[in-house]
Amino acid sequence: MSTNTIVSLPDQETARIPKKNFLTKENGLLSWLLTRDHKRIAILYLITTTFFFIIGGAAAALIRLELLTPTGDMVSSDTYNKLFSIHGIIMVFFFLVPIAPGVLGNFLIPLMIGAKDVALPRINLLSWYLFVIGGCFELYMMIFGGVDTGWTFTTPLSTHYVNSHVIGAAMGIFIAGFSSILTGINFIVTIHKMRAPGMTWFRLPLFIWSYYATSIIFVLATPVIAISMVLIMLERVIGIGLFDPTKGGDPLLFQHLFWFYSHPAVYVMILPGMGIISEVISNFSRKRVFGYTAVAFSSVAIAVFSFFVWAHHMFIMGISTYSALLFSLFSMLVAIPSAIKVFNWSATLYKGSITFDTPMLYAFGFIGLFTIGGCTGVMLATLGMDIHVTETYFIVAHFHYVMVGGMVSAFMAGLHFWWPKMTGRMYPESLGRLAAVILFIGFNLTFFPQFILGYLGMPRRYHFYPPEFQALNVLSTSGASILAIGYLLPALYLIWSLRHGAIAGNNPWQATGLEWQTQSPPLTENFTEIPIMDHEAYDYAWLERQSRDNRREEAPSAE
Amino acid sequence: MNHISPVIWQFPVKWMTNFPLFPPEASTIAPQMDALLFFMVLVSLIGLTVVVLLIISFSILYNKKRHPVAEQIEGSILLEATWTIIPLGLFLVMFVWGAVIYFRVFTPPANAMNIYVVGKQWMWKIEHPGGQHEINALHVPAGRAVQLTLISQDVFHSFSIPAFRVKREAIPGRYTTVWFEATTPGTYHLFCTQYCGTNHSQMIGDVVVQTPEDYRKWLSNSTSGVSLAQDGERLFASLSCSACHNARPNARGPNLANVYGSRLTLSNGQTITADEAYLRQSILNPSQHITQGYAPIMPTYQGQISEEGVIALIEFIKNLNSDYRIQQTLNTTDLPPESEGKTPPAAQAPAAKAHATQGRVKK
Amino acid sequence: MPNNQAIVPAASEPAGAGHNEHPSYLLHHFQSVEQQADTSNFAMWLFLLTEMMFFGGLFTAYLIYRNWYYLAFVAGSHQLNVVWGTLNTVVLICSSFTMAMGVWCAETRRRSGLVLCLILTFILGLGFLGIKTIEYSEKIEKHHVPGFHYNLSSFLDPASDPEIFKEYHDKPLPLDIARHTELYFSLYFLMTGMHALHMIIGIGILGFMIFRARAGAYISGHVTFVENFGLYWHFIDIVWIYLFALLYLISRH
Amino acid sequence: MSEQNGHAHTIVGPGVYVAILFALLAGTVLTVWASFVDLGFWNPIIALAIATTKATLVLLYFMHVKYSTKLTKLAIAGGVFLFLTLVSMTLADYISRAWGSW
Ligand code: HEA
Ligand code: HEA
Ligand code: HEC
Ligand code: CUA
Ligand SMILES: [Cu+2]
Repeated sequence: MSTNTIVSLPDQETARIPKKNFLTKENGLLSWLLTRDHKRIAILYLITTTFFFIIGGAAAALIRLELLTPTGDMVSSDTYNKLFSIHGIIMVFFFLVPIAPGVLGNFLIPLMIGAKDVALPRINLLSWYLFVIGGCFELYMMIFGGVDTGWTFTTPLSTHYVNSHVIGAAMGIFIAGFSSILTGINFIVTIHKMRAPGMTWFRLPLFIWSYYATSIIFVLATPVIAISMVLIMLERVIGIGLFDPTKGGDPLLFQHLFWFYSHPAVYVMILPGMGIISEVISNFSRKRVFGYTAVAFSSVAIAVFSFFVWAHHMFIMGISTYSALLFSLFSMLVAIPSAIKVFNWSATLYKGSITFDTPMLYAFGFIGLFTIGGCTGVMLATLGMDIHVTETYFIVAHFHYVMVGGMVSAFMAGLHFWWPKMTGRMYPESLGRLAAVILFIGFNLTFFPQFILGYLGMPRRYHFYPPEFQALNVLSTSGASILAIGYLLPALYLIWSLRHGAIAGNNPWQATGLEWQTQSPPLTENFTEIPIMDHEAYDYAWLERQSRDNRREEAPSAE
Repeated sequence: MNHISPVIWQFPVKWMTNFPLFPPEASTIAPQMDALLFFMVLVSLIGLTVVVLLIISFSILYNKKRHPVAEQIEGSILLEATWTIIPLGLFLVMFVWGAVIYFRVFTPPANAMNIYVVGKQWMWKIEHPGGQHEINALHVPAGRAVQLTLISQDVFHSFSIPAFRVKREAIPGRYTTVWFEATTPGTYHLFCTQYCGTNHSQMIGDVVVQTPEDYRKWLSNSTSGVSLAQDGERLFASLSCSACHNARPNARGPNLANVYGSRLTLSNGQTITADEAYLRQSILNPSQHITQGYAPIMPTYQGQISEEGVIALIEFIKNLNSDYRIQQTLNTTDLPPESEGKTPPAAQAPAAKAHATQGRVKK
Repeated sequence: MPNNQAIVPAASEPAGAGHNEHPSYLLHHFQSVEQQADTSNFAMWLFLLTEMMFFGGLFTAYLIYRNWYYLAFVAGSHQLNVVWGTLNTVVLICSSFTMAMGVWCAETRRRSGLVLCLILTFILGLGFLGIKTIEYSEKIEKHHVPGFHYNLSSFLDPASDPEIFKEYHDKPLPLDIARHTELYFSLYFLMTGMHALHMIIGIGILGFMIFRARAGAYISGHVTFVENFGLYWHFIDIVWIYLFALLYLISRH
Repeated sequence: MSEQNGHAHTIVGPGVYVAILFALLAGTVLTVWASFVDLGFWNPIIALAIATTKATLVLLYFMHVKYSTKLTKLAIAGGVFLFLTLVSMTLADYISRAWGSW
């Protein structure tokens, strides 16, 4: 291997994927559907969330195609509205929220803390089923006509004025919410109670810290959206009046409840990414993360502060100016821990020994895009500015920068990073790098013009738009097609690599986490014996010592 | 370049010649908003540049080829404190600056002229005090503060004029206000920015800013002949409001002359300013706030008056600045026979005054 | 969080004593019984926190609307029967007590005591629901169910409702205020309904537990399931304590 | 394996439960009685104070929080805090809406 990578693969001639591993343990569909193995559940999540991503992505593709021309000549307004509603609902509740905890969290948390499984394996399977049932409601809703409320379900529009399948959509979200709750409970309990001997809190990988923070949000915020979805359904079915201005209800109350969940939920969508990035940056610069404690605590700080800022989505919606002030101030504060993280990651590179493997490229992409998205988030949190840009494409650009540029990039980084662990095989490195670059370019081309559009005043959720905005929209659409290639490429080569990838060995990245100390793919019970953690996280010196020991052990037997 | 298909060629030409990157600044608040934007973009760019520069330079300096062995560094409290405190300071500056602008946009000056806006799926209905009605268009004079009082008849809408950098939600069941002072005559976009159902994207219109002379001309050409207040007066009579609010000593309801803008004492001892929102509440939910000295006998008119009707009534009440006006109203309306002309209006004036001041202190 | 227990009664050793002998209820991925018990206990607590936030949304709505429509909420609250409410509170507190005793019996390995306590809890729970049904049917008769031909006459003309008038001598409410009583009843039904739903689920699980306990489960030293169910049951009790105060009591004047 | 569960599982006896039962019943009687007395402003406060006391008793003894680990206590405190945040920050908006003309 050239010097610009740290991959160290076993000798491909002799290497074999271990016969006994969690994938080969049992066979047959049923063994998957009834599994309690966290790793298999992770794979189940990977398949289902990818499925939903394709649906959401297809909706996005249609949205972008439609916006090529200002006159809305491809689909009707109703269809357009259904497209972006479905896009938002699927992407948020059925793709981005479950993906990181469901796939990487499930797979890695027990491995990283040296446990045999998550604390409540049955509950874990149950949460996957709840997720699937919720997803079925959404599919049902889409097949029988869709929903056109936007993902925010603004009352009284969603309760009294539209006549699409709001109840089906709300029911799906309600059920999927319980899936999130159970996953959150599971992770918190696992992290508290299942750590291997010697694995103290400050020896945990930062990945674990950020998933812990995510789980706090899951547990405490999700029930509030559950109740607000119940209220929406009841309001539609029997007209309880809580959100109905003609009965004296306040439609804004719904938004309070909705955003009490949905703001923290946006951090559910970024915190896991931050955890992944910490791992990746550390590994590919061969350095302990700069300021471990600060990064660890900033995850928790983000989770805690995220609960105090929800009304920044309602600045001009009729909340009192005084509370707008309060919420704006808190939004400024919640941005600080993110800033700390970004700077600490950058500082981690200092005096490192950096290589640019695919995960690292994604990680760099993440930092840049997340910083842009985050800084525009701060602009939105600034009261005066929000008046002008709220409900415009500026918002759309902001959140795609953090969600797609941020979290999806981070997920791709994670997926590539742990792919050898999950499957035992490497993906093709050069294609990987290519895809990362395509994704970065396509992404910026898609969403940067939207900032300009937004400041020009183009409202979001617009099917028709004034012709002078067309040029920028065409740019954006062309970017989206590049973006689509950027997603299709990894999908293809990752599937290819399942068969033909190079055999990875236990620790192709020479990473320090416990998950790399076991075989790839791991055994069903993860470790042959429960490991003992006797060093700090990211202790590359320990790793070197260990591999030297290993080599010495091997050497005599070879002679 | 004509060897490229002219059909395709026309698109880039069209786009390049009509390719705005920055919205026009057509109100007094716009430059202030843009200044804030530039400040924030600058700060963000500096932040971004620092981060990107760090990453790039470290990537070059410490890539594996050049720097094969990493040096472990724990962290540095001093550095970390720096990059906590500096952004915090910058963010706080943004917060204060933004808050100042927010208050400016939502606090109309006292002399602003008021225009009512009613949003409904999917159109904007605009009511000028002079009785000019517009749909999906708004004419305003340049150089004059204009206050919009918005309400929605059904769902949330949002009244957005990007060129003015102002935007305000029209909420069902509640008035909201926003104001602006247009500076440059011209025609600007008006959007509904809050998603409101199927034809949300067609709930658009034009804001026409005119020079004061043109505006005056427009006003006189498009008046329907009946001002909003006169409309209200008619309603006031036909809904028999005047049965109770008639400025007589035996009137069952308080005198409404000069009530707008005054401070009222309620029966529970609270005081409240009679603004548009209060007047609206008094008509639709009269029992919510009972004026001191009166019985809660006023019936609710919820469901009986349209939002435009309420606006007309409010405009009428706002313009009631003397008992004389009320009595004028009385003369033009058919009162129930038993109260008709029992007491000559003139004789009642002092008593009515006393009555009227009950529970009311002029601000 | 049901970690299914061993059906085999009373294994040989107290929990965690044997070094190599793993009690059959110890799931494979735990190191010790204690770890397992701790884990499910903590998980149960987290679940209760989510339940609390779930009710939190309703409490928020209640407080906001009570603040806005005070008079309507007072009038609405007068429609509730404090006697039934108090009785129900007592019933629920007693059931909480029997449940706590049940846990104690399980911990001290008293099989018949456990079965008795569970049955008592079961009966008291049913009693609570029975009383709730009586209350609900009163509301249904008076057309006080929001959305279903909601009827305002008890508020516009309190004298038409002699029983309640006797007690409170309410003045007639003006129409616009009276209309807001519908919000009160919405919240009343939502909050008590959600609470009742939790009771029903609880009673279902209780039935299952009685069945198992008679067969000798839960007294082998591994009482997690009973304990966790106890937590759930007490939590429902706490919710009711607040509902009782908010819906029945604080608006009596 | 992390938190040291050194102390054994405390078993709370029937004596305590009976005492708590009576305290709760007494609280119920008290709060119903208090609601019949017109204390004006104080009525809701007293009712909620009694309810909170009762809830605390249930939490501490029936639900064994008194004998639980710090972790459990912390989790409960966090949950209650967040519950109060939800209620109070939402209510803050509604109350302050009446302050100004916005
Ligand atoms: C992953 C998801 C995610 C994340 C992480 C964020 C992060 C942030 N968001 Fe975003 N947001 C969304 C998803 C997300 N958001 C979505 C989906 C919506 C729209 C919902 C809808 O209406 O449909 C939205 C909308 C939204 C609004 C409402 C706009 C409106 O509707 O009017 C606001 C307003 O305050 C906001 C603010 C913020 C802030 C302050 C952050 C902060 O957390 C960002 C913090 C990060 C940084 C600040 C970057 C790193 C910092 C540095 C590198 C320091 C250097 C910089 C300087 C010194 C300036 N967001
Ligand atoms: C995780 C969240 C997530 C993700 C990943 C995305 C991904 C994308 N989004 Fe989306 N978006 C949201 C969350 C997300 N979005 C939300 C919450 C809203 C608000 C909804 C609302 O207003 O209610 C929104 C709204 C939104 C809008 C605004 C609509 C409007 O307001 O009118 C637009 C417009 O450009 C857009 C575009 C895109 C694009 C081009 C992508 C691209 O990144 C997607 C690229 C991926 C693919 C293209 C799929 C890959 C290709 C295939 C799988 C092949 C199959 C495809 C075909 C057969 C065509 N999104
Ligand atoms: C049955 C008699 C009656 C009728 C009819 C009536 N009102 Fe009133 N109105 C009252 C009384 C009594 C009050 C004072 C008590 C209160 O605030 O409710 C009042 C208060 C008001 C107020 C608040 C002014 C203040 O000083 O508090 C306004 C505004 C008002 N009425 C407008 C109207 C309008 C407009 C109509 C017709 C559409 C109308 N009223 C019809 C009896 C009446
Ligand atoms: Cu009205 Cu959008
Ligand atoms: Cu937010």
